[in-house]
Amino acid sequence: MDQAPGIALQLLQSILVVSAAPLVLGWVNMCRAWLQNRSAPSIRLPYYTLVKLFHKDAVIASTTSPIFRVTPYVLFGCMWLAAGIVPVLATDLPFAPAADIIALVGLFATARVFAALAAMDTGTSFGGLGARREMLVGFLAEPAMLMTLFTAAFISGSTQLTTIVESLAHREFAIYPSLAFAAVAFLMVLLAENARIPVDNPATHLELTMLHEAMILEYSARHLALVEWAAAIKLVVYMTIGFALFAPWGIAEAGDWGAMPLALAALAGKLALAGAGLALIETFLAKMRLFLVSEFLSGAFLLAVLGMLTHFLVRG
Amino acid sequence: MEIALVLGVPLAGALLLALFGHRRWAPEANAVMSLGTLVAAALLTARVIADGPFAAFDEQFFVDPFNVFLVALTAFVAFTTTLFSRPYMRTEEHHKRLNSARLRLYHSMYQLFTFTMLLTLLSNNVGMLWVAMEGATLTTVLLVSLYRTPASLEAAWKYFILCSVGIAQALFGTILLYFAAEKVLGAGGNALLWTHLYQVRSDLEPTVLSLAFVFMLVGYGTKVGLAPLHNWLPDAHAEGPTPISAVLSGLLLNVALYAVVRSKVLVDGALERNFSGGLMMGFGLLSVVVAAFFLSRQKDIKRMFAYSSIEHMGIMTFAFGMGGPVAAFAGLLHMTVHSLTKSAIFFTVGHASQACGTQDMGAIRGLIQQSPTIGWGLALGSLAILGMPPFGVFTSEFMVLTTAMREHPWATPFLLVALGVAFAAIFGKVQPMVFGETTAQRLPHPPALVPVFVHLAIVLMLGLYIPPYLVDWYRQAAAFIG
Amino acid sequence: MDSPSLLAASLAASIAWLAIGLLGLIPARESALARRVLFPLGALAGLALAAFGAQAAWLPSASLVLPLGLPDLPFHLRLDPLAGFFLLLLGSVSAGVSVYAAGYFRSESAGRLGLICLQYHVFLASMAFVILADDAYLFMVAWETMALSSYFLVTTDHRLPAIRSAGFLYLMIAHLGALAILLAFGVMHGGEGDYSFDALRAANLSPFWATVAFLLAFFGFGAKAGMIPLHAWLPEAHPAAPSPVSALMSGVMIKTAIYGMVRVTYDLIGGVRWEWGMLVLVVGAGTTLFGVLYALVQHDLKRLLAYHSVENIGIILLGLGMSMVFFGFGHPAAGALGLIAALYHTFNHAVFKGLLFLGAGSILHSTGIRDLNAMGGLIRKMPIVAFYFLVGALAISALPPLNGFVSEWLMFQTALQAPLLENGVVRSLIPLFAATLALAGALTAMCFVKVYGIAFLGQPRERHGAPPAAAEHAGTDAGPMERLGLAWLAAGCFVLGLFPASMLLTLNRVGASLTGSGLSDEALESSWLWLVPTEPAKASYSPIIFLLVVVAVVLITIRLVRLVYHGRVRVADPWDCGFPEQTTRMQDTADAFGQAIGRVFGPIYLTKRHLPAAEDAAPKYSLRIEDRHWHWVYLPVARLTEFLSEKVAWLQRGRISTYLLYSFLTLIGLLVFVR
Amino acid sequence: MSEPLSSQFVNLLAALLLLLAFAMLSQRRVLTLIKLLAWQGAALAASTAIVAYATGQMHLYFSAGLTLVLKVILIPWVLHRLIDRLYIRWDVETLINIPTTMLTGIGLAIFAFSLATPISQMASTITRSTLGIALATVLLSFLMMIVRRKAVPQVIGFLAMENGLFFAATSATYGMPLVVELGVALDVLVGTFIFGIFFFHIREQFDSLDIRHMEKLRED
Repeated sequence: MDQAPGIALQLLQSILVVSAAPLVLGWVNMCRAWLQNRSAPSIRLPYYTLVKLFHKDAVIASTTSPIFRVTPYVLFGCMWLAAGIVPVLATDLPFAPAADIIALVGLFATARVFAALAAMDTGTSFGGLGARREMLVGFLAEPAMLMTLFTAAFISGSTQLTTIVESLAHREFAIYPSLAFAAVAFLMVLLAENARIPVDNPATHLELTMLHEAMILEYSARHLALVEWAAAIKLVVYMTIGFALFAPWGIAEAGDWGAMPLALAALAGKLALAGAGLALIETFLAKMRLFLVSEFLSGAFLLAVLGMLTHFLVRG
Repeated sequence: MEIALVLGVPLAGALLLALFGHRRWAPEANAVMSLGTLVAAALLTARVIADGPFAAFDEQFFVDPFNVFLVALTAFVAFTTTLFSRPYMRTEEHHKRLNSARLRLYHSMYQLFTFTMLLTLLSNNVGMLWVAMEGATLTTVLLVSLYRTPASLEAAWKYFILCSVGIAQALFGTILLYFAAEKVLGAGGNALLWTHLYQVRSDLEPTVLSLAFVFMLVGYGTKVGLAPLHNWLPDAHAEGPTPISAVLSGLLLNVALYAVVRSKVLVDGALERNFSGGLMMGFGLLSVVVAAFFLSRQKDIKRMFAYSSIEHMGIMTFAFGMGGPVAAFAGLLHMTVHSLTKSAIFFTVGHASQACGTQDMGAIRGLIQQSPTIGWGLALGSLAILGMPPFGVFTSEFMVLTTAMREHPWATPFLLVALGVAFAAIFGKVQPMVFGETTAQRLPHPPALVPVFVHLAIVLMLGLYIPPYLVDWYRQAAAFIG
Repeated sequence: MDSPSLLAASLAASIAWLAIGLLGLIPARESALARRVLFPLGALAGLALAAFGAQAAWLPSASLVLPLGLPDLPFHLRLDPLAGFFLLLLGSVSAGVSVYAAGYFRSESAGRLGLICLQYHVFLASMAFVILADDAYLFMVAWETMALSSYFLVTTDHRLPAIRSAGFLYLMIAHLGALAILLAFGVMHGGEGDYSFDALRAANLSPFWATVAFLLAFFGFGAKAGMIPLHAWLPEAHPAAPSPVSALMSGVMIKTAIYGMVRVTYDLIGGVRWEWGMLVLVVGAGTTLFGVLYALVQHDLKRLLAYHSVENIGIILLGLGMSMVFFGFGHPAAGALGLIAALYHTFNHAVFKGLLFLGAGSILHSTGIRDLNAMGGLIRKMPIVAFYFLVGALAISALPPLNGFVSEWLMFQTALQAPLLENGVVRSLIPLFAATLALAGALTAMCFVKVYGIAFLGQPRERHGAPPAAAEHAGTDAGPMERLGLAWLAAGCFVLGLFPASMLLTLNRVGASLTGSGLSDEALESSWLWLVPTEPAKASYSPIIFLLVVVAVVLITIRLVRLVYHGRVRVADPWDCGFPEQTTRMQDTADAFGQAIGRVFGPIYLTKRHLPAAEDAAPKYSLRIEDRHWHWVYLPVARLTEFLSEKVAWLQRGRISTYLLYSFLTLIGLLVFVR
Repeated sequence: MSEPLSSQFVNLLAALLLLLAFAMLSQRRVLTLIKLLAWQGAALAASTAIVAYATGQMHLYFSAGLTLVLKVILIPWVLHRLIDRLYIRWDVETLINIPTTMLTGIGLAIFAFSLATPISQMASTITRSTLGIALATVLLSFLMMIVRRKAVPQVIGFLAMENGLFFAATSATYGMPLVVELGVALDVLVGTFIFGIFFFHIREQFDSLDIRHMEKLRED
């Protein structure tokens, strides 16, 4: 059982991401509050919220079908799985070959489709509206994400995230213009996919603007808790994907247990930086009109494709 | 002996029906005489299969694979048409469109027309061939004007003038042929006998023959309905009684094409370059294209199928023009299947227009509901004539198109466009007639649809399987057409 | 069995279909014979055919000559791995559809059902013969018989003018395509009049004629497949046909066009050129995007599905095109991968599109409506159909771990081989096509969220004040036979999605038999659990593990939640942000869902919108979105034809002197020519 | 004069035939047209008889007799009766004016001569130089049919064309075999009768023999 350490690591890593996700969310909220000159809530506030929600009675809309009740679990499960695939701490992940970057994108797509279906399941005006808007964001964000990942895949010649990370981390330092394009595109996708300003505002329930929140209006208690938690995991997973592609330094190699503390520290540092950056972006930008979102994301898609083309053009 | 029988039965029928054609049993008598002709033709065919080609009556008549197959086809379609004509003409009488005197004319002339066609086919004398062909015009011209309506008179007049003038050119061509042959064969009867001409064809004077061919092509081509000599054809088909349209399209055009092909064989022997083939391909292609574009403008159902006949005669002419064993085979096969399919279509068209009381396609609707057999007959017949497999028309078109692609690729775009346009035109018009809510009434006499389905069944069979003896037959004829 | 006996058995199964069809004509007082006996028998024949085909893919090819057909060209039959694969597709999909049809046609009269039975089985048999044919003539006969029988099936409800015109358009385009294919065979001739495929294979074409043959074949098969701009018949004909027939047409028939393309390009012409591949890619990309974008704005369920068929044909073409480019540049391993991806997607689409059309059929049967705007909440009335439809919807949206994802994954892997190419322009274009594919995949997901959300979820919608049609009529879920058919195809989605490795090996064999080259050895050595197109370090995917982990994680989550959660649940009216007076009309409609896309991709659509004025007493909003191709391609062609026929009519002005003049001038002209 | 007298006679008659053809082309009156047709027939019969005499071919005598009976007597008589019964004696209208027609006719005659010259040089008959004239007659009659507006002159044009054909047969080859000649003659006779029947039917339906009434069947 030479794979046993790998399996253990994989479990450990996914549990780490899942459990730390609300913390990252709390950190982002804290930073934002600081930047906006408000007094910051506790960094543990997301945990309190989850605990509170888990103890409430669930209210289920009478109009819904089983899809509505299954969806939170599916969302949570998908995100958990994603957390297991991305090399957060180390590249030695025995299950990673089961799903490469394309499957990862597919996993996010599955989660999105279920979320949208659940929203439509309620048969309310806001549910449909949210689902429609979410899919409108998704149909551009998803290919942009895929193209970003492809840029990295072309550079490293593989669609395995672990291989990509190993290849990117161990190449002698070189500036990849294509990766620069990809990074910008990825950032835009990250904002859109995680319902962040300027695409969406996670802090509002204003019917004219809300996207993600409109979808989960009918959820309560444990369902809501799972949905929110899944959203937090998603944010962390996206961040770690970003680290893997654009800042793969510090991720431990296969079997190198000694590098683990360093990897952990590097991860913490990167997450802290990224959270702060996110808060900065959210502070400086304003939310866009809905139809500007499609332009914003078309831009992301275009940049990602351009990045891919640049790879070929620059190479030869 | 069989030849005498083949020619004698319809002639006797003509005489008999000239006397009794107005009686109640005349339609049956008509059918019986045609059946007799068919039996005689079958005997003749059997003899040719057994003994091979032969000539008779001082070599004035002869039979070879080429004409015996057309004789059989002619006798067969002439017979099935009488079966169709029986309820059709009775219904016409019932509707007071015809009286008994006209029916007598009709029955008698029908037999005489069969006779002239058979005479054309069997005659070994190129001059007699001309005479019989002109006779075929004369016998049908009164049938076209049978209803005595202004339109039918106009159609008949045009038919008469154009075909007579056309065929007069063919006589000039025949004279030139005789002129050339006389030098080789000497004056007298032998110089016009096709069998003799065929033997000496390479010795005939090329200049004269090329001129002769031009005259014969224009002459007989008028009867074939080659564009731009085709103008009589749609009128005559649309205004005559439907059985006559069926035999005109199914048989007379074939017979005229037969005459053209016979001339071509002689000319090809005399000339080095493929002069006749080129002309025929040109005319064929022009007819196909012109007819296709005419099709989409039609309102009258019979007129539309008349244009379709022009199109198909064009395809055959093109095929014979290309020459070679495959194309000639295809041409012969196309003659057969077109004749069967087109007559079947005219049978259903006849009943359909009687059931709806009009030939206007805009007023014929939903046949399949009133009478599924008429509706299916028309639908399947039209699809067959449009070259839809597994019907036999496709078989010959397959051979023509592939051969054309191989040997004359320049021609295929025209064929492609024409076939496409024709399909859109005919099918676009037939579909609403067959489907939808019906406008049809019950017919006073039950329609004769057995011939329709027999024809279509044969055509279907030819699309999937051509019996070996038929293949031999076609091959021998094709080898000889070259 | 060895391959000759497999061929004979396949032939027997095809003939059995014909015989079953003819049995349908036996006059019966009740439709029970056809429903209870004939259609299930047809399904059995389909299963048998699928089994034979699956075996044949692993055996050397076998041929057979029947004493039918043309004198010089008797019917040739051949069963090789490619044909075997398509027989497998045809047999397995048709088995499900036939079983379903046995339950579906329950309200037809005996006479009509007999006719449908005949046409249906002739349709099936002709498709089998298309696949088995080994000469141009039999191929064409089977090809056109297929068109003809399906035409009659499409026009089953011929009293509706829309259905008649759909049928006309369908047969028209099919016939034009067939003529082009026929000419392509004509170009490929090998020797005097020999059009057996062996002769065509042996023929040595110059690059010019090979390209002509390819273009003709591409046009002809493309017309049947539904690539733009020849797709116009597809969204008309598929909705018009009875649903099992739509399922067969969309699932199998248009795949025979893919078969034809592969057969002609790789096998008969041979020597694939990369320029052809680029053409296929460009057309494929256009077809993909166009299909999905038009699907998004449809509100007729079957029409929407039909546009998705257009899209999926585009995706298959993308795979084929990439394969041709790679082969053309001499990279057989990548080329084989592209071919495999295309064929895999062919099968996948057959299965899930069949499933979706059958699901649509059940809805139509149960509620009598096809308009999404009038549906809603069907999941409560027909939960079983809803479940199967969900499977189909997830599969077509290319979500893991179902089958649609596998083939798209393979396509992406093919595109990622682009660095192999030497030609810089082509190399940088290939990723663009991958981007197209990604975009189309996401749009498809959006579209099926719309379909599923609107049809099955939410509440029944009111339509123009009338009582909700869906609620009123929808009483029943699908019957047992229908369920069996749906379950069969849904199982197919799972099997093809979860066990792709064995299919990959089969398809590798198909590709190798056609082109002589297959995937790398490393790719073939991996175990059945893993899908490895090139080498394990580069890319791999294991749907089983994927599924197991997802299921495990979800179960663990549920277990964990149970640990902390007390489990109390209250059912209440939806909250909806506290808005009072909710009615079902306030739900999103299909049009509303498409409207956003209509705005983003505005210029692609020809939108005719009517907005009510402010003071309008009876305000009415209408939106019609038309296919631009009508105005770009079809109407100009129709007008040109009309113009020409007007000019030609000038020949026939009724005046006899003019006619005589024609004869005269012809004569004089020819005489001048002769001199 | 190297040519024999009979040949010269035939040439003279041929010239007469051509002249008559031109005369018919320019003639406006129906009755005169019929007379001209009869004269043409007579010239044809005479030339056939001369050739028969010169070459001693018996069947040509027969042919000459047939022509005389049919084309000089029977058909003109039938036509006469017809126009008497139908009261059509008035002038004939043409579609194109007569000078233009004549000019075209001259062009046609020249064309026919140039076409026939190489062929007639191959012929061994004494009448060979008349083949061009025969062809010219045929083409002129054709032209006449095209430009005439009434049914009767059209038929006369057709009959004149038949005359030209007969003349061609005699001049090029001393006539066709007898059986063919008989057949052709029968056809012409039956055809004339049918034309006659048609005149009555047309008259009955349209009250006129003007073929402008018969332009209804057309594509529009």
